[in-house]
Formats: sequence, structure tokens, C-alpha cells
Amino acid sequence: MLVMRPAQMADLADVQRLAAESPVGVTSLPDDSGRLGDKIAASQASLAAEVSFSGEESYFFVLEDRSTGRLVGCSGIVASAGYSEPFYSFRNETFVHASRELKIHNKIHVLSMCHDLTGNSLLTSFHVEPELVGSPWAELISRGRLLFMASHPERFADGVVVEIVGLSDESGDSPFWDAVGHHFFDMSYAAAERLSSLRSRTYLAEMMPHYPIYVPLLPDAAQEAMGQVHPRAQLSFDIMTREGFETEHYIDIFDGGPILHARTGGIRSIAHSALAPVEVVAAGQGGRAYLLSNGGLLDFRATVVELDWTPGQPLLLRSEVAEALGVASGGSVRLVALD
Amino acid sequence: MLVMRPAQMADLADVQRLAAESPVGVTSLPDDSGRLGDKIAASQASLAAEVSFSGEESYFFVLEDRSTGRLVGCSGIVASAGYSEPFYSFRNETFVHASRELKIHNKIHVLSMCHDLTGNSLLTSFHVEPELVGSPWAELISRGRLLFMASHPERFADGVVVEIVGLSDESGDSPFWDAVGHHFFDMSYAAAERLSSLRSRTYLAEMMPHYPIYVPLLPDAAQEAMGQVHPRAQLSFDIMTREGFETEHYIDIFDGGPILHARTGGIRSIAHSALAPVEVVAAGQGGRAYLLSNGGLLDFRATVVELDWTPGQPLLLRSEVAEALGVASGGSVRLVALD
Amino acid sequence: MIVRPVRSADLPVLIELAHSTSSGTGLTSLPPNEARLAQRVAWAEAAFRGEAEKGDADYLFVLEDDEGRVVGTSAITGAVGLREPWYNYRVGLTVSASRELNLYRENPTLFLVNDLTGNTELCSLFLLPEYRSGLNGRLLSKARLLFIAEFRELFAAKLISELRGMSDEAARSPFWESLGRHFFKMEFRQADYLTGIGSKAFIAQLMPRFPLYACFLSEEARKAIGRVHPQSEPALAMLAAEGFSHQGYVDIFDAGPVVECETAKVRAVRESRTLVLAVGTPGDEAEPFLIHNRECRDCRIAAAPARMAAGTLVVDQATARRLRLVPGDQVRAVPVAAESAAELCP
Amino acid sequence: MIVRPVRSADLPVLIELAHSTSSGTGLTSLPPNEARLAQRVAWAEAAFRGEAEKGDADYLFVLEDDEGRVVGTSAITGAVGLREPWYNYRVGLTVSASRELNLYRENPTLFLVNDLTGNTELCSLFLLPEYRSGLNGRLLSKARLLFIAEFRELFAAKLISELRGMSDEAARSPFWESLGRHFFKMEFRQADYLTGIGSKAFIAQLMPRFPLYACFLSEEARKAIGRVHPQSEPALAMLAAEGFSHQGYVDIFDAGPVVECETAKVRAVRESRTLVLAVGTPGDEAEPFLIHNRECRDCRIAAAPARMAAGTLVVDQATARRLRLVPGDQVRAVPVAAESAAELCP
Repeated sequence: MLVMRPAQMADLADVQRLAAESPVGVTSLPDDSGRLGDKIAASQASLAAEVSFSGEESYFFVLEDRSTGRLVGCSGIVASAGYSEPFYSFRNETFVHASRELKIHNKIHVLSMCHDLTGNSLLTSFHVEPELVGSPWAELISRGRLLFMASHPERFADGVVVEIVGLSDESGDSPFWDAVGHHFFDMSYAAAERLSSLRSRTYLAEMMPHYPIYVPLLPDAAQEAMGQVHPRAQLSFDIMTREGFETEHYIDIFDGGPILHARTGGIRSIAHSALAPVEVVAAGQGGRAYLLSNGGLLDFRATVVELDWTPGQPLLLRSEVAEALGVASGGSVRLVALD
Repeated sequence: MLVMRPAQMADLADVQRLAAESPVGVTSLPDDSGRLGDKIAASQASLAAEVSFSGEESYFFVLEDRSTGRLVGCSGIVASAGYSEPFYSFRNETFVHASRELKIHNKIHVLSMCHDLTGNSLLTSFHVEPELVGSPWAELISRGRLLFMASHPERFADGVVVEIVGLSDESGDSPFWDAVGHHFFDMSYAAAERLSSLRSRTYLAEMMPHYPIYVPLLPDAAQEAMGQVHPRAQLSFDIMTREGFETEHYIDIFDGGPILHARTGGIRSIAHSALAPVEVVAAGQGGRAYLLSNGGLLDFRATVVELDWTPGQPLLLRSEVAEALGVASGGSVRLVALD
Repeated sequence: MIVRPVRSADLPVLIELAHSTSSGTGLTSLPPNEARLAQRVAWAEAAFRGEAEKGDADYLFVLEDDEGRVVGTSAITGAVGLREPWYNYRVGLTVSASRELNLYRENPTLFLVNDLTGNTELCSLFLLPEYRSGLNGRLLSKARLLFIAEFRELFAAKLISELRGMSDEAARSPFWESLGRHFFKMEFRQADYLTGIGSKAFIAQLMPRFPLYACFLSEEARKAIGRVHPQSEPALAMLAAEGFSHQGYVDIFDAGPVVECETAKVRAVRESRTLVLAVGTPGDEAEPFLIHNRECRDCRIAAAPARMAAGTLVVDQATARRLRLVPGDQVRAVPVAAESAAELCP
Repeated sequence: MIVRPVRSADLPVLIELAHSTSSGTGLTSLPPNEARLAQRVAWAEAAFRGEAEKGDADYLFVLEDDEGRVVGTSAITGAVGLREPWYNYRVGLTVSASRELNLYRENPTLFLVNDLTGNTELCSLFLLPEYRSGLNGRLLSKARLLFIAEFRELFAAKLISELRGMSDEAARSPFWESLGRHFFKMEFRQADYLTGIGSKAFIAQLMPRFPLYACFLSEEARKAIGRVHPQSEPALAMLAAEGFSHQGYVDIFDAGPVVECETAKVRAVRESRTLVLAVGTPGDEAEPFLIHNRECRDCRIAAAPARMAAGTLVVDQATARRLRLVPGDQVRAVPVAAESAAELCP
């Protein structure tokens, strides 16, 4: 059984292995033990803190194989994007250029640098080992964050965003970067991503164009890359679109990948999740697959189990699962159907 | 009993009287018989046309006192704002100006000229005689449009906007205009509104500033006027906010009045309206006040009646009301509770 | 050869001239459109009569040979942009630099501005190819400067001239292809024609309004910014010698350079003198002069060898006849050539 | 009096000078910050040794009296904006006009640009009040031009100088009050100080990035755009006489004018000559010259009456001693005063 739980400092080496595997563009997973250590420490501190509204907290989770102790995935949440530094994105916008005299009425697609998404909660650092793609465990480490948010709404904003890595080729070149960012700093996409993951993304964003970019002037390859998803990020994208995230309005200023956005309360796994009292039983009955979490903080646990449950009724939980989640009879779990 | 119905050419003189009474800023009600005549003709043509999606149509309704034949209010709908010319508004936007080195993180309020609302359906030309303010009849001529839209969704867009007249004083001066538009053309607010109601609003909008306006640079009076409602437009504003319109995002480029916006399907009178089969009875029973419409086009009628109705049951309609609406037993009406 | 104001009787030949220019593009201000030309002639007549405000004044001259044939045109617009906005791009610079990251990148940036509003424009220069020899070109172009020197109060403190930008044999402008074409679904020739008939402000409404980073244009387009068409290099050289220079403004369609000079610093303005006409033998050492009869409505300007002597200008009999002057009449004159060849500022 | 490069031994007196300037605001480039001054002196020493790239070169000079007392400073920055962006507003124009509606409105518009990147800047001019007489001010300021004339390859093709803008007795800048203050919650003095210690690019990040219509500023602020502080009018006049003019760029904080001139067209550059020094009696008709010993690291520049004669420059013994030269040595020299007073272009 795989279990999602907060990362601890002891996980650092394993986490760094995951970070090294993650594709270029997931700047929130730098292959740098110092930065990863900071990430884990910040998460532990955030979980331990009394929080009444979203601020500088961040949370970082790992997916552990309980039989081997090996970590096979990770994911994170930033409580408030742009809390200490502005959160930049390109907004897809339409300008109308019209002349009554010439009877012309053109709609021009432009990208406007904006900070619209500042203050939203941000889902970050998602990565699972390749063999888990398509399995319920990938859903767990991604959507488990949503169950965590559902249990601790005071810690998060009214909106949630996810940055999806955009297109780049095997040699690490991004057509969108080459047509846009590259003109403003003289380094490859891969180098820029590396730099911004080691320092801050804002650092480079400040050097990006501040005037709107007229999309028709961009090369075809860059126009086509806008809003496109990197094959290795397709999983994350698919999970989030099924959760009801909107994909059309914002793109990443570096690689043009889509930035997804949803009202927190409207996210499927949050809106449809329910609390159920637990009854621990010796052997449970299979049925439908559910994501389950214990609703904890430092002791947060989530997993996927097949259950036969009727809403409004107690949840019959095998002792093995109850133990993995750290719940006992009389306690409760938050759950949502996997599919 | 007062009845809402499409305006006809015979109404022109009465309509012009209403237009002359309407406050400066309701540019969609010019005190000009030629333009008003065009409005009525366009409405009649739109109602007569086969329409499968929102386009250049516009609809114009009047509120008639059936006992006297006198017109006491009017209202209109433009199927698609900016269909022939761009629809301009100022978007309230926040720029973040930040310096890591100086540890400063400022949020700056700016107004960006945009065309975001182009293509939405637009509620316009609302006016009732002062003595009707606060009465159900004001609700009728305003919200009757929503019932019309509910009956003919293919004729309207997915979103609806309403421009609310902003602040101006008795002498016709607008603090927002004086601080913004006035710098770009040398005429008073009243003169500009007159000009833009006689010609097109776009005509003047094209001369307005195209770069974002930094709100902190505006005089206090102009900043305070942003999003404020003219006392004579408060009625319309109140009705629409009760309908669920959002008020925060856009303001008018001339007077800074709020521009309200809602998803069509989420508007209360549309979402909560229901169709009910009609049974004509000699004498109905009072109960709750409802807005009723016959769902027609050229023969569209709407009124307000107190009814005792249970959803799912036929509607018992007094013959007088049935006659006013032009419905008979076996027909149906669309209705929504007044409050 | 004489330069004189256009008259309505010239209209048929003007239309012919305009058609003959339309084989190449770029002479925006003389499009082969009869209604527009008739209107220009009417405006010009009003201007020379002194009945036009500066913002409407359009002084259209023709070059007439001694047989009375009209072979070229040139014009002065009293002040641009007072009726409809006058747009240019100004080429500025955006730098992305970080000492800490050791990064530095320059991006030329085009700002849409109306900065040149109110200046006097030299335009509509056209000379039939078979007359492009001797002093004809310089007479036709520089006659305007002498006219301005005489009637300073009719003109602005700065003179500008928009020079034709780069385009290939097929009149394809690389700047237009890279920018304008995305905003208008029309060929450069057509936009150029619309400009000529007075619709430039309308077209400008369709252009991008926010500053444009040149890096988003094609390399060919970037190279065309501020570059003059090879065929207009002589015109540029002539203006440069008079003191005009390029200060970063370019045309919004083809990015051709706008050159400018303070009126008071234009050589022909600064150095022209009022003299008394004498008829005689200018002599072997005579240098060519531009000579103006100091009239407005009946303006006549010639180029001829002449000699200055004690406040007089000695010309031959034929020149006096062309100017319709007799000895003792006043003229304004300046040597045709600049004394030292000035360079165009980069 | 002699102008020479700063040395680390000058640091204590420099700090004193900087404190004495801080009573008024506006001398941005000499803030009373010890660490910053020590760094500047170190940079200057590297620059004079020829060990700095153009973008880092900061030639800081001092004016020393015959007793060895340092009484003033001036400096040249090799090239601005190559390490961190160099911002100015450029004053452009937006016109709203409609022939049909008979409407016309001009709105000056401020464009945030880096156009002046890479140019050489004259800065840090300060002279103790009790020494503001005779040739001292002109020597201190113009010595830089002579130095540039000698070492052209170290400098850019254009020279610029930012002049102090309008402010009142309390160092309140109307432009800052109307614009900057809304974007920084600090006083102009403080912003000015931060600029002086090298944080101008950081502050610029906080300024509005989109073009600004001047109509949204106070009337006082609009009037201050491009206007020089009364106390800096002499500095402006001196630069204007050398050929500098204001071409529309202003400081982003106080809107003081930036004046500029092509290096090759600066009078002191154009007219300076290399001559052989002779010691003698310059004579009654001698006019004051700026004289440079043609050294970089050991640069010494004096102002003294002198006479040119057959490729030599005749000066008195004291001047030669100040320059540490003997007859037969080479000098570069130019008359202190411009031959004709040039006007500042509007």
C-alpha cells in the first residue's frame, strides 16, 4: 500500500532523487539539496503553525511505499502564490482594433503580463515515478492535496492555480521561450529554468517584456506552443482538468504552458468530498475505489482503497488501512470517489 | 394593470417623452425621434427575424398602463454588445511593483481600457416614471427582459452586462469625466454624453487613453466616483445586484459608473424561472407576487400578478390577466417570484 | 524651368503625372485619385491665396518647362496632425540587465507617438524621369525651402520630411510584411494608397497601440527600420546637405526615416538673401542660384547661374524673363549647393 | 588650482565634501555614504589605471588648490546602463483629434525608456561655495571635456548630463510629489540618496512602466518637466555653450532635463589642439585656456591665461609647475570660453 504524508527531513535524499528525475520546467522541484531541505523545513513549520488565513505557508508531501519505505512521488501546495514576490503570468487577451471609416474590425490576440493570480493557492512540485502514471497512486499524490485543502480551508485561498509545464524538445529547447523570453535574456530555456529554480522565478520575470505581446507577430511554432502541455506533464493536466480547472485564460511567461485556475469551492474533489465516521473491521469488502485522508496536519495521511460505502453510513475500514491512516473506530476520515 | 410589451412605431411620441425624462448618461435613450424610431424599427425587425445565435439584434420594450394606454417605462436588450463596433470598458486591475532589493511590494490600482465584455448581451435603455420607483412595475420592466431571455436563449449570449450611470452633479459635471475623459476631448461630460448618444459611443471611446491609467494619480473626487452609482440609477443597480450580477470588475470609461456582469444561466430570474401550464379561471386567488410572461416574440407580454401557485401544478390565471398576456387555457407562461 | 503654385488648369496633367508615379509605390502623397487631386489643387489655391489655416494649408508646386509643360511636383504642408492625429514610431530602447546575473540585452522598441504634430512637412516630390538631370531635381525640392525662408510666419519652427522606406521590386515592404500585414489584411500598396487619399489616421487606428519590441519583427523588417529606399537616397542626401537629420522617427508603415531640421537652421533659410535683381552677364565664375520673386500667390522660383555683387544678383535675360521680373525688382536667392556637404546624423 | 584624479588618500576630505553638499538635495552622485564613496574612489583608481571596462569606468576628479586642499569634484561615467538599466522618461506627445468632430487635444506623454544606455555621463559636479569664483567652476566642469578629447576611445559617441530638476527650499520636488510619491512611500531626498548609492535601477522597478499621460500629474509637476533647478542654471548654460541641448529626456524622479551632445561636436573636443608647451609671458591679450598634460593616470588639468603661437602654447612658470611640465612637453588645450554663446535648443 502507498501512503501520502508530509515530507520529513529524513526524506531529503529520496526527495532529491525524485527531483533529479522530474522534467525541466518543474522549477518548484530543484535538484538542489539545500533548496529541497528548505522546502521540507518550511512545510514542517507550516504544518506546526496555527494558521487562520493563507499566508507564507507551504506544504510538501511524499508518496511512500509502506512495504519498502521507498518514496515514489511528491507534491506540494503554496498557500498564497506571490505572497513574498509577485506571481507573474501572461493573460490571454483580445484587443479589438476597429475603424468605422474603413469598415474593419479586427480581433488581435495579445499576451499581457499580469499579476491576476497573485494570492491564489498554488499546487506545485508534482512528480511520480513513471511506472505509476495512470495508476490510482498518481491520483493520490496529486488529489490528496485537495483533500488536505478540504480539511483545512482556513489555510488556503478562495482560488487555486496549477502551472503546467509547457512544450520543450529533447534538447531542452522551448519554442515559446525562444520566441519570447530569449530576446530579453541571453540564455537557453533550460538554463533559465535552472536559474529560476535555484534563485527565484520573479528574478527573471522582472526582466521580461512589460508591454503586451502581439501574438500574430510570434513565429508559428511559438503560437502553437501557447497553452500546450509537455508530454510528461499531461498526467497532471488531465487530473486537474477532470477536477474542473479552467485552462484557457493564463499561460506561463517562460514556456507558454497553461496555468490552470479554479474556485477552491468548485474543485470536484473538494466539493464532492465527505466526512465519514470510521469503524475498524478485520476484513473489509471491496467495491468502489476512494481517496481517503485522515484530515490531519503534521500527521496527515492519505491513501486509496476500494470500499463498499453508502453516504451517511459509517465507513468500514480494514485495520491495515486504519493503521496506515492513523485512525481508529470513532474517528473520521474525509473521502471522495477515485473516479 | 401594467403590461410590458415590445415597442411599436406608434409609441414613438410617448417614448420620446420618457427619453427626455431619463438622466444624462443613459446614452441608449437619446432624446431624438430619429434615433428612437430606428430603435423601435430595429426591435420589430429583430423580433420578426429567425435568429439562431446572438448577433446584431436589439429589443426594445415599453411598459403600458392598460387602463389609460399611457407608457410609463421602457427597457431594451442588445443581443451582442460590440457586434458592429468594439465595446469599451475600463477593467479594474492590480499591478504589483516590487523590488526584492528594497523589500518593497506595492499593489497599484490601474484602469485598463479593454474589450473584455464585447459579445455579451447588454441590458439598456431602462427608465420608469419616478412614481413607479420601488413598485413591482419597475421590477417588471427591468426583469421582464430576463424572462424574455429565458424564453429565447438562442437569441442571447452566455453573459449579460449592464452599464449603470455613474456620478454626476446637478449641473451635469462628472468628477470621473473631469479627471479622465476631459483631458482627451475638450467638452463637458454632458456634451460628451449628448454627442455619444447622437452618434456612437465608440466614436469618442477611440479618442480615450489607450495606456493604463494609474488610479493613485487621479484626484480624490475621481477615485471616489469610480464604481459609484448615480442616485437615479440606484434602482436599476439594486435590481441587478439582487439578480446576482457582479459589480467589481469593470467601470464605464466616461463616468466611472459600474458595469455589471453575470453569466446568463446564473441570473436569478433566469435560473429560477419556470414554465407552467395555464388554466384560465374567473377569479384567481392572491398569494405571492410573480413576474409572468407569455414567452412570445412580437406578441411578447409580461406583467406582475399575485398568485397562489405550487410548482409542478397548473397556474390558475384570472381571465383579465390571461387576456393581458394573450394566453389561454392549455397554453403556458414563464414565471418567477417577484421577491 | 520654373517652380510655381499649382492651378486648377493643371489638374489633367497632374492626374497623368500621378498615374506615371504609380508604377512604383512610395509617393504616398500623390495617388492617382482624381477626386483627391482635385481637392488638393483647390486646397493649394486657397493656401497660396492666404485663406487656409496652417493645419489645412497644402502648398502644392509644379515644375514647368519653358514650353509650359508641367513635369514635376513638390509640396509643403503647413502643419501636420492638427486635423487628424499624425503618427510615427519613435525608435527607443529597452534594456534588460542585471549586474548580479551578469545579463545584458538591448531591445529596440517602437513607440507609437504623435510627437511631430504641428511641424511643417515637405512632401509630394515627383519629377518625370526624363527630366531628372541638371538642376531640375534640386530646383523642385529646394524651391520649397526658399519659399519657406520668404514666408516664415506661414510655417512651423521645424521642418520634417518622410522618406520612402525599404521595399523590393514588387513594392513589398519587409516592415509592412512583418508588422502591418498582421493588422490589415491588405497589401502595402493599398495601405499606401489609402494614406495618400487621406485615410492614414484611420489606418493608424488599426495598428498596435502599445510599444512594440522590435525583436518580434523579422530580421529583414528590423533592418528596414530607419532605412531609406535606394531610389530616395538622393533626396535624403539633398536634405542632409541642407541640415536635416534623422532623430529616431520612422513611418508606421514602411519604417522609412523621417528627417527633420529646425527651420531657422536649414541652410537655404539661413543663407538666403534678399537682393536686387540685375540683368547682365553672370560670367564664367557664376554659380547656380535658386531665385525667388518673393511672391506668394504668384510665386516663381528658378535656378540659374548668377553672381552677387554689391547687394545685387546678376542673372541673364532669360532667367529674369522666367521670373517675370525686371532689373531693380527684389529677389530672394541662395546658392543651389550647400557650401559644405553635411552628413546625416545617425 | 588643478584638476586631477581622485586618490584613496582623498577619501576623508571627500566625505566632508559630501556632507557639505547634503544640505541641499540634488547632487545625487555624491551622497554622504562612506562605503559608497570608498567604493567609488577604488573604482576611479581602477578606471584611471585603465583597468575598468567602459560600463564600470568612473573617472572621479578633484579640484585641488595650490595648498593641496581638495575643494571640489567632478566625474565622468564611461558608459551608463550597461550593468543595470538606465532609465529616463522621454517626453512625447499624444494627440486626440477628429476632423469630423472638430476636436483637438494634445497630451504630453512620458515614455519610460533606456534610450540613453551606453552614453558617457558627466556627473558629480560639486564646488565648495567659497571657491565659486573666477575660472574654478569652468575648470572643474570643462576639464572633463578636455580629458574626453584626449582619450576619445575610452568614451562613447555621445555625452549626456542629468541636471537637477525643480524643487523648493525644503527639497520638495513637485514632480516627485505628483508621481514618485504614489509609488514609493518615501521622501524625494531619500529616493535621491538611494539613487546616489547605486539603487536607482531598483527604484525604477517600482515606477509605472506604461506610458504616462502628463495630464494626470499636478500642474506644478507638469511645469517642472524638463526644467532645471535655478541653482543649476549656470551648469546648464556652460554645457549649452559647449553644444549640449535638451532632446526630450528627463530624470524619472524630478523630471530635470538631460542634456546631450555628440562627443565629436562638443566645442572643447572639436576645438582643442595638441601643442608644445612654452614658458614665457602670455601677455596682456592672453585669453584663459584649459590645459591638459595629456596623461591619464597622472592627469593634471589647469586653467590659465595662455597664448598660442606657431604650434606652441605660452604659459607662465606657475602654470607649468602646476601641470608638472617643462617647456617642450606636449599639452592639449582649448580656450575656456566658447567663441560664440550657443543657445540651448528647446
